[in-house]
Amino acid sequence: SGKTATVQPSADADTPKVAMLYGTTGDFSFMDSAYKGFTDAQSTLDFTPLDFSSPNTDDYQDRLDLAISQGAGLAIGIGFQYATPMEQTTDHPDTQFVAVDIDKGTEIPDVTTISFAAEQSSYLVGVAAALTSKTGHIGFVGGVDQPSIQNFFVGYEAGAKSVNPDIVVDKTYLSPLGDFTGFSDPTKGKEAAASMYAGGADVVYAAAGGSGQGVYEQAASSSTDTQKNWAIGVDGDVYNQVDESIKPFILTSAIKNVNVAVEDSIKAFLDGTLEPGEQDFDLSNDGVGYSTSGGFLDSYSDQLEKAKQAIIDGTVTVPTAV
Amino acid sequence: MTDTVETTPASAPAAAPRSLAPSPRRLRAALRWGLLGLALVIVAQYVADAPGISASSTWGSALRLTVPIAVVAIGGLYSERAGIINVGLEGMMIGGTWMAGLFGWLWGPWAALGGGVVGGLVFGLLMAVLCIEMGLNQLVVGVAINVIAAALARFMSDIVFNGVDGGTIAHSPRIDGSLPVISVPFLSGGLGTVDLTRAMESSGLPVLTQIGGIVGGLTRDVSLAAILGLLLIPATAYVLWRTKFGLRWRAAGEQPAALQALGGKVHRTRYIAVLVGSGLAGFAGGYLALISQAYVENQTAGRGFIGLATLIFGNWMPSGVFLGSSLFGFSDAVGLGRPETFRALLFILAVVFLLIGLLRMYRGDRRAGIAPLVLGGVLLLVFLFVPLPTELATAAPYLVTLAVLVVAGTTMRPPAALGHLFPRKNSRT
Amino acid sequence: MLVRLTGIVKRFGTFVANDHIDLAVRAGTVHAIVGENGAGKSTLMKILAGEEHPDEGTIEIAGAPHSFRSPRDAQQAGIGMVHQHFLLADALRVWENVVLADEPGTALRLDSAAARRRVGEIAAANGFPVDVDAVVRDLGVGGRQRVEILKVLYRDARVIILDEPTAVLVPSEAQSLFAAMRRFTEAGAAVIFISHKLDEVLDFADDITVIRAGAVVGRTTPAESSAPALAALMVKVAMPSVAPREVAPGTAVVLSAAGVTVGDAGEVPALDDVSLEVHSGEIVGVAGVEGNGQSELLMALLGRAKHSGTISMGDADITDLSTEARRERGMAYIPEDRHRDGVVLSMPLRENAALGYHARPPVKRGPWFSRAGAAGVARTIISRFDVRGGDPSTLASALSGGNQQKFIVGRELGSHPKVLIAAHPTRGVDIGAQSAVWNELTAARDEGLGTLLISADLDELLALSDRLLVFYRGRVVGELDPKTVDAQVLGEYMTGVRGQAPDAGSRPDPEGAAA
Amino acid sequence: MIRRIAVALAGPIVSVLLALLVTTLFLTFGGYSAASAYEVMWNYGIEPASLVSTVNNAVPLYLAGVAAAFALRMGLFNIGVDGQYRVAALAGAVVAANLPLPLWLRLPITLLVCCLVGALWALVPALLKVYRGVSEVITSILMNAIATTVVAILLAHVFRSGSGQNTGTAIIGPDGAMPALIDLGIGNRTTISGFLVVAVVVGILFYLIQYRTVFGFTLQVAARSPEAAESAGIKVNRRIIWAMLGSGAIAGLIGLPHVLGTAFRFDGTLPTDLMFTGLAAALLGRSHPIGMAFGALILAFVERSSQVLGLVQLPTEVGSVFMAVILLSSAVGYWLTERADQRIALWNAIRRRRSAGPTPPSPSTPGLEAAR
Ligand SMILES: Nc1ncnc2c1ncn2[C@@H]1O[C@H](COP(=O)(O)OP(=O)(O)OP(=O)(O)O)[C@@H](O)[C@H]1O
Ligand SMILES: Nc1ncnc2c1ncn2[C@@H]1O[C@H](COP(=O)(O)OP(=O)(O)OP(=O)(O)O)[C@@H](O)[C@H]1O
Ligand SMILES: [Mg+2]
Ligand SMILES: [Mg+2]
Repeated sequence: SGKTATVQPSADADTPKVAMLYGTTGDFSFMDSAYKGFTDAQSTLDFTPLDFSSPNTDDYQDRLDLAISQGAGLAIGIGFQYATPMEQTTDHPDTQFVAVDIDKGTEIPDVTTISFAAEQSSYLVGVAAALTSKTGHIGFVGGVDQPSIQNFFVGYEAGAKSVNPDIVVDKTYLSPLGDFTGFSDPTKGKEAAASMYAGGADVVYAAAGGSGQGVYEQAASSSTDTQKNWAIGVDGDVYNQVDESIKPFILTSAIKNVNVAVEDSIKAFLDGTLEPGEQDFDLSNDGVGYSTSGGFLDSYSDQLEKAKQAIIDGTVTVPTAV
Repeated sequence: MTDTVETTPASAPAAAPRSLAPSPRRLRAALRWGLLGLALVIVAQYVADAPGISASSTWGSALRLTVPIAVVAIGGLYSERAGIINVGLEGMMIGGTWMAGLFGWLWGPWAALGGGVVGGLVFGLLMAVLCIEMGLNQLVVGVAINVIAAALARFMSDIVFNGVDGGTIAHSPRIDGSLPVISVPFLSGGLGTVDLTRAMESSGLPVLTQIGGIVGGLTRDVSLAAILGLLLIPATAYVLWRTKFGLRWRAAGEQPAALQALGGKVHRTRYIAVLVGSGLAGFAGGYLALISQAYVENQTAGRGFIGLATLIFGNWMPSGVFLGSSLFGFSDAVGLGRPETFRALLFILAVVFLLIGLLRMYRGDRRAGIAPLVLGGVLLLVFLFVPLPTELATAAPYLVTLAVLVVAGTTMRPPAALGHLFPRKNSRT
Repeated sequence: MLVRLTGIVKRFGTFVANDHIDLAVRAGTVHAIVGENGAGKSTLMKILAGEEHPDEGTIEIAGAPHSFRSPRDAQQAGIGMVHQHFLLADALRVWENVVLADEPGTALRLDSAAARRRVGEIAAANGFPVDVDAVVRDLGVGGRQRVEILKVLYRDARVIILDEPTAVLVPSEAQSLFAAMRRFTEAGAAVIFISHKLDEVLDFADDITVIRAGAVVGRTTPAESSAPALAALMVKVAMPSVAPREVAPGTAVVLSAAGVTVGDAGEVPALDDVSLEVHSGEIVGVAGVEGNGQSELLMALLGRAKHSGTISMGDADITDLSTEARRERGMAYIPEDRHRDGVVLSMPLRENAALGYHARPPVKRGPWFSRAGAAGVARTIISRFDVRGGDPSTLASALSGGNQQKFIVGRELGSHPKVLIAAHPTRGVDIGAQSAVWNELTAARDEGLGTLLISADLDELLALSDRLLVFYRGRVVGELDPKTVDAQVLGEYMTGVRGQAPDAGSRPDPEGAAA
Repeated sequence: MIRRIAVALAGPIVSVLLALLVTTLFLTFGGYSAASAYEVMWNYGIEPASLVSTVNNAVPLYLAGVAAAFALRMGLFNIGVDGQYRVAALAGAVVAANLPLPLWLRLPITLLVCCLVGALWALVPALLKVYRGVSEVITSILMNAIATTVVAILLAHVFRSGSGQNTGTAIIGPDGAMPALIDLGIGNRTTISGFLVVAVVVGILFYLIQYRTVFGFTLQVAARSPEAAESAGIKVNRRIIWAMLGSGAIAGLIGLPHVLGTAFRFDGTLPTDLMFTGLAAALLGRSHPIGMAFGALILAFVERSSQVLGLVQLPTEVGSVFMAVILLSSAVGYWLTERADQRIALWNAIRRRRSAGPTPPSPSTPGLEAAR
């Protein structure tokens, strides 16, 4: 990519402009995934990207205003925090809004809202965990004690209990609500997992951003010849991200296709088919799912597919925390 | 009637102790308190139904969580003992994690530790030049280093790590391999011998189980980096109290003019102290990077500040730093464990505080006895009747440290010249 | 000649502190340097000790020219200096302070046993009873000075510079210092000795050099000179003296203490059941070796230390009042350590003039701090008490010690107090300033001020006091009449030889009163 | 006088130039074009909307700076500002949303409650320092972490309103929110928040209390020489408590512009790191009420204008690098200008002396004045 600033980016561009408004990359999950969708779209589609990243938590409105003033035809806001600014910005005739990861059931006029049924994918990895566990004891390490993360736990626990009602599910959040160090503290992640593995859990689901790294490492290093410990990743397919030596311990990952949502929105916008309203990314449209890399779940694929189908059919309703 | 006239503590923390090895009396006292502690742990385990409190995993975690805080605090001790306030520990630690990520990725785990030291040194040099040479306000420089380190780490990651295999703007490529781990032979299974403590821990017999858990946790699979880090504490104590440099180092922080008048080199001493200290803070960062096998953005998570707090908590003494950081590390480990383990810790604290309070009352020091009694009583009531919100566990180390401060409340005695500029002689025209 | 300084010039900015000074010191002699505050004595000595670089001039030691780049160089040439303000690390032990920067042992190990032995030997050989393991913070002034001298002796100094060593010592301590000085000179060393106490100089020096405004204005010997002659050379003022009092002391008690005890439970109290009274228009002197409860008495009277017993001003019991309230009732205080208690060095004189008087007009106007008011007070003090070297906006640190002291005296007396508690009011002050301070104290006395005067300077006590209380181990062991007492008897009281009745307590010792 | 002004201005100017220089070095090293980055930032920064936003965003930074400075002048390092405003902002959000009173009553009460809560949170370190001799730095650090936990618990179990991912308190209606001060009406969101008034009032109060009252004087004395203070009848312990209370009370206001002006509730978007940026503003402005305002404006300007960097494929971290460097260079800048000033003074003195002819050094020493 060219590193020189193009002084007036909007001056001579004749392709439509698409702005992505997000925090900062490097969170190992949500933002990275969205960013991946944005860059993937750039390589296949023809548009002018406007990249609005900011580490601040108080300038969502600013970023939105900036996108409009720069003449963006589409503004994609990453994070539920964009719901309010987008709702309050009523006058945007030349700009279409997409809000990604909004609570299911939120309707904002003139805005495309995309929600993810993270509890559904978590349910499935919960099923996988319960099926794999030999000790009847599994764990969950959450980064920050906030609803979006609690949602993972609720689904996970429900999934596990659907297989084994007596299963013990440990949970630890690395930091309280409002303290985001829990998403980037692999040291604590590792110790939390260590305590669970030592306490008898043999599968630990890490919904902890960068802290998850510690959990994966601990799964590998705490495994012995007699006792194999597993870790479950989140958001992307962690199997593909970790080192070779860790791969054998990554049971599966709960996938949340934020990148797909971003890329699809851009595509729809360019095609002229983007409509305001709710879009739910869930199991039924493969907006969320679980990964099978490594083939550790091959022997349980029937049960997993059955559970998945049951959710899609509505015979099973996964509880949610949001 | 006020009594603001500061009573000087009986032992002056800057004067060399007569002997570095604890006296038999103190050993006996330590043994007594140790046994009492063990008894409490056993009781607490059954009262709170919390096997976690004596599990080897908890104690192993405690050890591993103690190390980075202890090391960064010792790093702070180096510079503060020489009279330079170090608020920049967090930044130096960040520098350490980043360089460790770079070095470790290129040359493996040992280089990661070395890289950590280098990363700390970069900011140590900056601090030394600005504070010692130019005499800028030490708080300003410290704060600035924290901000700069965080910004630079991200900026540099974008340039160096982003795009190379497995690296991102917030993450270095993986550090392959790790430092050897060590277990004690015949006690925790080192060198392929029997693992006595594990057998004890799984025996299920009271007392044996707990001793096995605690000793096993502290001696099994301890990383060489952790051992190195912990060894820094006695090594620092030795340098501080028993070497020529140590004496000059203390003098530079207490009364630099006296040192200079006798021909000592105040600036050189301060340089060395600040640089060594920053290197150690970076080492602590390197240790963190080794745990996650990579540099991860923000992985210091405020440990530099905790180190600073620990340094003050420990009254600028290596032994105090050790105590403070272990207290912190242990409560952190407990907070990360199961909820009932946290309750067990509450129970232990309650009993200890009540005991201290009663002891003080019995000795006639009523006023000093009230705080621990009240606090102990409240904790006991909480333990018995109040269901604790899970969020509280994450604050365990902070709450425990605060409670200990309320009860113990030492009169801190910082180095007398801490924060004072010492201009170079004859630099004025 | 062991030391020969020729044509030394030292400038600070544009100010010339030393102006072509020549000085020659013979081995085996005590060479005194006298001069008023700010004459440039300390500066000259710092040059000799390698702490300052002369702008011009040469230094010769035992005939060989030297150019010192650091104190270390001077030490190697055999020069050691004991500073006017001690340079000791309070938190370190005696032996650590002594061996600092010149420690025995190898690079990786400080041989503390050898160090302690060596320091102990030197101390014993020179008759300095010091506990080498004591922490310096716990030592009194005399002890600290001995540590400073030990530092010099430890480095085998042939030239020992003592900058105002006796200013802080009580007579007995001063005597032992002089004895030690003699021992040094007998061993072939030279002692350079700065003092504002001319009688000491005349008693103990072999040669005397007088400095004024940075230049040598006279060289003499005790035999050829006298105190008035020296004083005339120095400042062209007469020796300080006190005219016999003309106004009789009043009868009203303005300050009284009854059974005041200060100390931690279970320990020997530092101040033990002391009772005393000060009448209006009276100066009550407190004599005693430093550390016998005087500091605690000050703190108790001022309301800064916890104590038992009662303290009253006039009829009012002020035991439970705060320092602020006591000061508002007319208690003025000249502290023992002016840098610590008396002024804030980093503040201008204007703010310093308000110190202690900030809660009343003209400084306080409603909630506001009136700078104009404070500056007015400062200006009054400066002009009335002849404080030199600054105006209200000058930082207190820019004043010399003597002028700082005059400023403090002026501030405290200028408020028209009822009671003055004065500790060492002329410590380290040249004789010109000293006589000014004495005059102020007696003038205020004649106007009815009751003063409690604590001093280590016996001449001062004897000259000013109407009554003299002697403190020993926290108790009043004697009440003496300064007009009749002789130094010998007083010394015996102060050292506890006399007057130690089992519970002499507050009652004046009959024998002492008779003496 | 002119020289004094020149010196006062030279400091910040040199600082900014230094910061530009260092940032340029980094950018060039990273292979970016610094000139184009600055151009883009400047162009965006001076747009009216940006300037308005700069002013609004400078307010919390200014408040944080004043809070830190209030304690610093008593020699206390209140590193607990973060925790104090966190707790206070929650209290403020709850009061502002629920108090059944008209705006003109509700708003002042909200401000007052925030001050009180912030002060209370700061009281813990103050009391521990006075009664237990524990350094305020360590307790403040602990209290910050505890504040996060306490707020998390209160939010999760007591004050949370609504569901979903948003963990905020109830929405604050127009009867509780801060009204706009002026609407410039030149496009989107160009209203200056009423908090500007609050900031100005706080700045004036800070100045009066610290520089003009007897209380401020006693604080200064207690900070510089506790012993002299005690002898003068100033109770140092009380000053410590008051200074921390004052600092905490100001800190309590920091979160309010966001709560009452941006989010209209307390939620996860409350900025968390204002303490250090505020401290940076205080340091840039040398703790002087007006200097700090400039410091806060500069930092807010950089923060705002760096938002645009992503547009031109430049890393947004440039903004944070610049802010970090400006913090340091401000200290260096002051150092340089002070040195230069001293040199000039000395040259002047010597020249004056020379031109006055070779006078012998006057014995009655007005030398010190001459050297000044
Ligand atoms: N570091 C300095 N910078 C500027 N001026 C100085 C410095 N040190 C000393 N002076 C000047 O030199 C003069 C001489 O100071 P010095 O300390 O030698 O006086 P002194 O004779 O020792 O006085 P005292 O009797 O009070 O101790 C002072 O009045 C002061 O004006
Ligand atoms: N850095 C400095 N700048 C300007 N003047 C200085 C400086 N340092 C010292 N002085 C001056 O040097 C003089 C002597 O300083 P010193 O501390 O020796 O005072 P002193 O009179 O000897 O003190 P005391 O009588 O209390 O022992 C003072 O008048 C002070 O103004
Ligand atoms: Mg002198
Ligand atoms: Mg003097």
